[in-house]
Amino acid sequence: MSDISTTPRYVVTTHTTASRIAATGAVILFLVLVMVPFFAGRGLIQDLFFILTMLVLAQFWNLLAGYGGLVSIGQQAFVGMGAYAMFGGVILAGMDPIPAILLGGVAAFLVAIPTAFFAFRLQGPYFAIGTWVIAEVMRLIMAQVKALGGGTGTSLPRSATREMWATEWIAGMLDVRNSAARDILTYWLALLLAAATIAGIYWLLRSKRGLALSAVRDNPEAAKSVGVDAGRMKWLVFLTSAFGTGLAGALIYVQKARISPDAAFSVTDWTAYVLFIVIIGGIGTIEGPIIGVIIFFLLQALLADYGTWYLFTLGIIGIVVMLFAPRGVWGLISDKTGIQLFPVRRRLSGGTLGEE
Amino acid sequence: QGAKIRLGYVSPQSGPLAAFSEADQYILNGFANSEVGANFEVIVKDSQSNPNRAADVAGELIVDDEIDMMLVASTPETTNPVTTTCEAEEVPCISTVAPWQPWFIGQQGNPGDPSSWERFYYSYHFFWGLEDIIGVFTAMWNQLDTNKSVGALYPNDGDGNAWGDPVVGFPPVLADQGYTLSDPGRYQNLTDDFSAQINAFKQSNVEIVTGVPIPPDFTTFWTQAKQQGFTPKAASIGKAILFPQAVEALGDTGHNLSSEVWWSPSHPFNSSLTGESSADLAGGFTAATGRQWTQPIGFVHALFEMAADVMGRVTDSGDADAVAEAIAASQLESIVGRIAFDGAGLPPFAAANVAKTPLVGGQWRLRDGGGYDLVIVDNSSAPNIPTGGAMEEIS
Amino acid sequence: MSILSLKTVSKSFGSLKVTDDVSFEVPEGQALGIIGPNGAGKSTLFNLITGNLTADAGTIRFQDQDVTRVPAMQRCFAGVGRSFQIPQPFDHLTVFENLLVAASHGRALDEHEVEADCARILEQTELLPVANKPAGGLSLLQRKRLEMARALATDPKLLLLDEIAGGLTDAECVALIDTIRSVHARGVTIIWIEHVLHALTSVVERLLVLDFGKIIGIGDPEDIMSRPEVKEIYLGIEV
Amino acid sequence: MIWVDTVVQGVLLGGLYALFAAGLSLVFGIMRLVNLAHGDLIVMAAYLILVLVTVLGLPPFLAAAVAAPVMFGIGWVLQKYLLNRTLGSDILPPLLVTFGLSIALQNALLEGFSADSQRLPTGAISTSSLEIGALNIGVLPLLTFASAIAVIIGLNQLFYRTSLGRAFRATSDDPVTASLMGIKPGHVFATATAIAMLVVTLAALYLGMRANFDPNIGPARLIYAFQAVIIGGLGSLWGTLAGGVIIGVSQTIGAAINPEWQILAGHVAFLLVLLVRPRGLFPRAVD
Amino acid sequence: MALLETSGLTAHYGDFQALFGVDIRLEQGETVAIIGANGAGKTTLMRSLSGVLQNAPDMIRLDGTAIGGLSAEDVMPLGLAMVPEGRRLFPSLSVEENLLIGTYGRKVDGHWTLETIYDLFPILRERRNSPGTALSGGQQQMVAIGRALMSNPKVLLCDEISLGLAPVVIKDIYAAVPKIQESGASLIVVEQDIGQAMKVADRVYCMMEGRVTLEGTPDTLSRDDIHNAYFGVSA
Ligand SMILES: Nc1ncnc2c1ncn2[C@@H]1O[C@H](COP(=O)(O)OP(=O)(O)OP(=O)(O)O)[C@@H](O)[C@H]1O
Ligand SMILES: Nc1ncnc2c1ncn2[C@@H]1O[C@H](COP(=O)(O)OP(=O)(O)OP(=O)(O)O)[C@@H](O)[C@H]1O
Ligand SMILES: [Mg+2]
Ligand SMILES: [Mg+2]
Repeated sequence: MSDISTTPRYVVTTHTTASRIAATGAVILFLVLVMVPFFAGRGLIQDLFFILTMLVLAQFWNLLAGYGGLVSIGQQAFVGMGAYAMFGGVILAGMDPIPAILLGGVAAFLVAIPTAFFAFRLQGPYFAIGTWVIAEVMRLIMAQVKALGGGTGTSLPRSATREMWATEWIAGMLDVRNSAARDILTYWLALLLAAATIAGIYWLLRSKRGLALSAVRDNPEAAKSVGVDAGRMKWLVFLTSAFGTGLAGALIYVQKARISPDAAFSVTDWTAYVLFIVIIGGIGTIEGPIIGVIIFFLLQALLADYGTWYLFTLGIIGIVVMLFAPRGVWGLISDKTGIQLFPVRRRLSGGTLGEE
Repeated sequence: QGAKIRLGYVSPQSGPLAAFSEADQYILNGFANSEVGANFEVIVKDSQSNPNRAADVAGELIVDDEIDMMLVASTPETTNPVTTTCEAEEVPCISTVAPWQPWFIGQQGNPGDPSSWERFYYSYHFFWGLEDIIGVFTAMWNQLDTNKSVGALYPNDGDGNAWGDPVVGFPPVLADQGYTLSDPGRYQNLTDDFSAQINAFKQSNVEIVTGVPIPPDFTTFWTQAKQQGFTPKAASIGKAILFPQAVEALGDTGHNLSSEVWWSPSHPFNSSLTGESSADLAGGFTAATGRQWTQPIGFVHALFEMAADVMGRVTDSGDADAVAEAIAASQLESIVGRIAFDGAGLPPFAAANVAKTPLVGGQWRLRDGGGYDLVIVDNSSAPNIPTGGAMEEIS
Repeated sequence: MSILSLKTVSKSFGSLKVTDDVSFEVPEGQALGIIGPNGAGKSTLFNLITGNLTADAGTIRFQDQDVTRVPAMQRCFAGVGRSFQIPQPFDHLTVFENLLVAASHGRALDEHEVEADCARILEQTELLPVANKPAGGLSLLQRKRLEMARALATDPKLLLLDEIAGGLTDAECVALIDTIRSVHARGVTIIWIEHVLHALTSVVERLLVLDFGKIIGIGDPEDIMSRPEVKEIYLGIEV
Repeated sequence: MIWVDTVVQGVLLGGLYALFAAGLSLVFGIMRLVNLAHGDLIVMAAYLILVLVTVLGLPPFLAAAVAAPVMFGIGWVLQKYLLNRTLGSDILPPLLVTFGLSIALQNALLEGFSADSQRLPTGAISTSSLEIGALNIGVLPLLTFASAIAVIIGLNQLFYRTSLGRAFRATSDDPVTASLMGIKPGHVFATATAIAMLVVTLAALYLGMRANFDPNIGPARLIYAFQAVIIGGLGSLWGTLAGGVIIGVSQTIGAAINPEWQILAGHVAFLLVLLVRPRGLFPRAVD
Repeated sequence: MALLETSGLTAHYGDFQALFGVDIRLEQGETVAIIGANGAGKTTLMRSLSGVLQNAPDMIRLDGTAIGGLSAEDVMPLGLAMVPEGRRLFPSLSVEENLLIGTYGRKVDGHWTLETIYDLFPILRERRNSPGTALSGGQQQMVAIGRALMSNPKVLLCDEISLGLAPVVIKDIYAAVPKIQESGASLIVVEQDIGQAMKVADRVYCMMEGRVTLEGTPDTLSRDDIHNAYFGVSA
């Protein structure tokens, strides 16, 4: 082993040409997105905020269901807890909303521990329903917290939103109104969160834990026999996605500035739509949720004014995609072209294998 | 002039609250065809009865459509997220069809701490408040001979919490007037069993029931109460029996249920926009749609009256501060009565942002040949609105 | 010192007792063969040793630790590696990645520390040409090799091989025997279930015969094979 | 006495939940199909009954009898041509397809019937009650409970006494081997869903007579139905009844303590049962 | 024309090919044994014949009809029943129900009825009301055979009916084979117990790695031939 590592005959690569181009593209895209507030109007910024935050939720649900095999329909629990913790921090502890977002992530993480302890006792459909019920329980409990508005809900105090960290600086720098500065700030945070989420998940998948996730998905029995700690992988995935979902929830509600239990724990907004995004885009890939969220956004932009018909169409599209393209739009694309923008495959070359 | 004034309008056109918006199209058409309507472009958005969605569309209207003023109607679930957004965006906003307490207090950071409450600078609201409904309900009850024992059905939502609030809600006023209140606690909406409440009411010998449940819950409660042999002399219910369809759902047992009446065809007011009387407006709606009139019609109409009036008094409709000032200075005789933000009948904290409209009490009476009519039975706080009869006990 | 010892281990599936009061020990460094007719409970015995199944009764000790109720994954860390009779590859991973998982998790090392070793094992098991192919598409023979390779990748102290030679040609079998011998020569203890007797006997030092979940003989291969009851039970064809 | 009343009301409420759940239990038990559109199908059936009542002037019970075969057909087609394609070891396809169905159904109903809440005309039956000692037991809740028991007895008879029931159980155990017996799993599943739709029709009848319904109330009831099924244990119909009763009684007891805890108490009871028995109270021996 | 015949039969599990052009044939009244090591593809062959795995229509012919493309529930009524590997009784059904399910939705005339099957395996009559899975392995195997016979098939496929059974039980089970043959059914038995296979079969196919490597009658095949074909190595 040691003599081989001193004279490396074999090379392991994970990159492909497509991924190198994609990586460069991603960096450029990120920089462009950072610059958007300098030239674009608030409409675009708000749309991008929506896309980015939904993308974060979708990536974490995908991590959970697509990679971890944990099909939860209770992600709204973490959105809601994250958002409520942020409100609690601001209203009850007088924190600034921006650091309170972190509090949101931490709170979601903390409630995820007992949730996981319970939910991991359940399998398959029981797990799905169990997580849903737990989210309902959290909604009902938060509806009893009178200090945060109970069932009525509450808004962020005007003073807190006006004097939020860095808004004044942004307002000065970009010469915009306070409300626009707040949009820009939350947008930048969403961008940061989305970039960190994708990078983090990509990193995870390229680490040995990513391999373990695939192994457990393919064959749990064999995975155990080669030393993969399937239980720990489940915890890792569940807690990570709870934390990230909580952060996203808190951020979304900093921007909305108003919360109520029904809104913050909405199964439709925070789980059903996210599910559609992931499935339409392609589950079990990083690219899928990205494509899915764009499709979802376009559908919404085109059809949302048609009210019931919009939702009706969304339901039908979900069914059709699941039946005819279960691997989603990205699945179709990558099947046709073989392109992977976020490759995780380790390719062995060199030695007697030839070819780089 | 040239460019039209841009109004944003958000209401729940689909979803569980859609009944509030059933007259929207009719009102909008009327506005568009009116003389001043030609100066306006109204961009309508559907909240889908979803507070998240309401905030989103408000944002779109402000940012993408660059509206000059926001109009929003129907329930705190719609008005509050929209108003919060407008206030943050510094866009003038007029809202209605939500009692002012859940609207005002519901948007405060800590609703439990009045010292922390702040006024709004761009958001204005016209409707009545809990003190009015309390006045109307007690006046109706006082017409009957009862033991003054009241049972409360307050859900844990914006309305229920406001009604049951120990400071601004029913409890202190009822206590003052010598009523005893049996309030078992805030239940969740869509509860399937009310035996706990019924038992509590029976134990306290309740003869009057009040509350603000959603329609399915009231039906469940009322049916179960009948089954359990609990028949109060009066049941004055907000929200649940607002619409005739909801009362019809009770079969024959809806007879003599009482409710607040904010607007009816017999309200002696005329539109400042078209000159129509209340009866004309309601009749027009029925003629156009074949449906029975409902209370939100007048208020949605008044919302557009307000818009026309306010914008008629500013020179630059794009100047948000000027528009807000003009709203604050309103003195409009509208189809729902006088709208002025003069603080009349309001505590100091809400004086700047809220204008109150008159409120009376009515009872649903079974019509020969099916259906119900809403008959005004109490006008003690607004004597100019004629009554159609006196309060009757539920048999 | 014995690396593995089983004491009165039993396991039933419903009414069927598949492992019936089994006790034996394997000294460190030994190669033990297990034979017995189909359904005798050989694979079940492996599953009990690796922790894929939990014994109903009895104790299993590995390196002087009681592992009877220890999960499979921890037994792997402790040094138990196995192949499955019905190959269980991670279908969506490549052959190389199959080994990487096993090596990095089974030994709790970073991936880059084991890459070279995995490549070496691929060479050794002649899987190098298919290293970058998804394991789901391999032929039966390649799957069997992968089973072996993956078990080796965990760097086991005790290697359990379940019918690894079935269906191999002469030449392939010789290559396999070479591989197993070289593993054995490194001091790895081996337990090998096999129907291909000549392959088995060319490696193992001791032979265990299982029938209906019971041990009916254990000892020197020559000696065991010459017993009439073994001949009858195992080579049914001679009856 | 109040406590007795509380429990009695809870048991009767449990009957309603069991009725909501029985069809779900059948489908879940036989196919492991998590049908998130079950609540919306009940609502759809309620509208169907309503249409028959208003257009043909039928009394609700008769209207339900007319609606039942229609729902049976809808169930058969739905399962055969849509849901069968989602079955498998992966729970996502059925979850997503029925989620989509639920949303589509809700909005189609909204489009067709508006958001107004509706109720089936019931006449005197809805408010009449039997007086037993100090207890008042509503006739309609009693009828609901009795129907739940009748449905469960009926389904059990079907399950354990008929050749169709044998086919249900066999296909549920092992569809591949069942097909070796000449059983068409696709047909068997379609028949099961069709039968579940008969129960759905009955549930819709009581839902519509008991209180208002509108296109959006399906999901709120669905969660109780699922809880009843899961508490009872996969495939146990009596377990489903027990599950419904547990939820119902927990709710009324929770409410008697404080109405704030009413719905929460039902959920907590569910979580507690699962904490102690992750596979429900009466799980199938083999699974 | 053979009763049952395959030509160039292939089978796949996902990317993995399990059968490579298998040609076998079964004549009316004949009993054919298929032997081979673990994983040789015997069960896959049975699954293809019975319609659990689908193939090109022409690859399998029953009485001249192309059935390769039919699914199991359509193949079975044509007169082909299978005793699957591992018995696979329905745990939710009693013994009698397990037998009855063999004729689901069809009336079949022929020798085999509930009574004749109870006569064949009298122990089942006693245990008729127990859950199928509460029986011993041998009794379960009897139920599995009985269940397949209930449809009075022309061809009966038996996959490893002696697997995991005690010798005396195996004897009982194999004692039933001649009676089944007498009833007019033709049989394909998959067997790893080569001795047993040789005893009942008119002809033997040996498979290795998805291919038929040897064919012959029991008396013409030498032990070495079999060993070679079986393991791919000379003894
Ligand atoms: N998970 C299980 N559930 C029920 N029965 C099982 C299970 N696993 C194995 N069996 C049964 O246990 C018996 C022994 O099986 P095992 O796989 O251990 O045999 P084996 O000796 O490895 O046979 P082979 O040589 O065919 O591999 C068989 O009858 C088998 O059917
Ligand atoms: N469902 C499946 N998915 C993937 N591969 C399979 C599947 N079933 C069988 N195989 C593979 O197909 C090959 C042939 O298997 P098959 O079960 O037909 O063999 P067999 O001869 O019946 O073996 P045994 O004697 O163990 O019953 C084996 O390599 C097996 O691993
Ligand atoms: Mg084995
Ligand atoms: Mg086989």
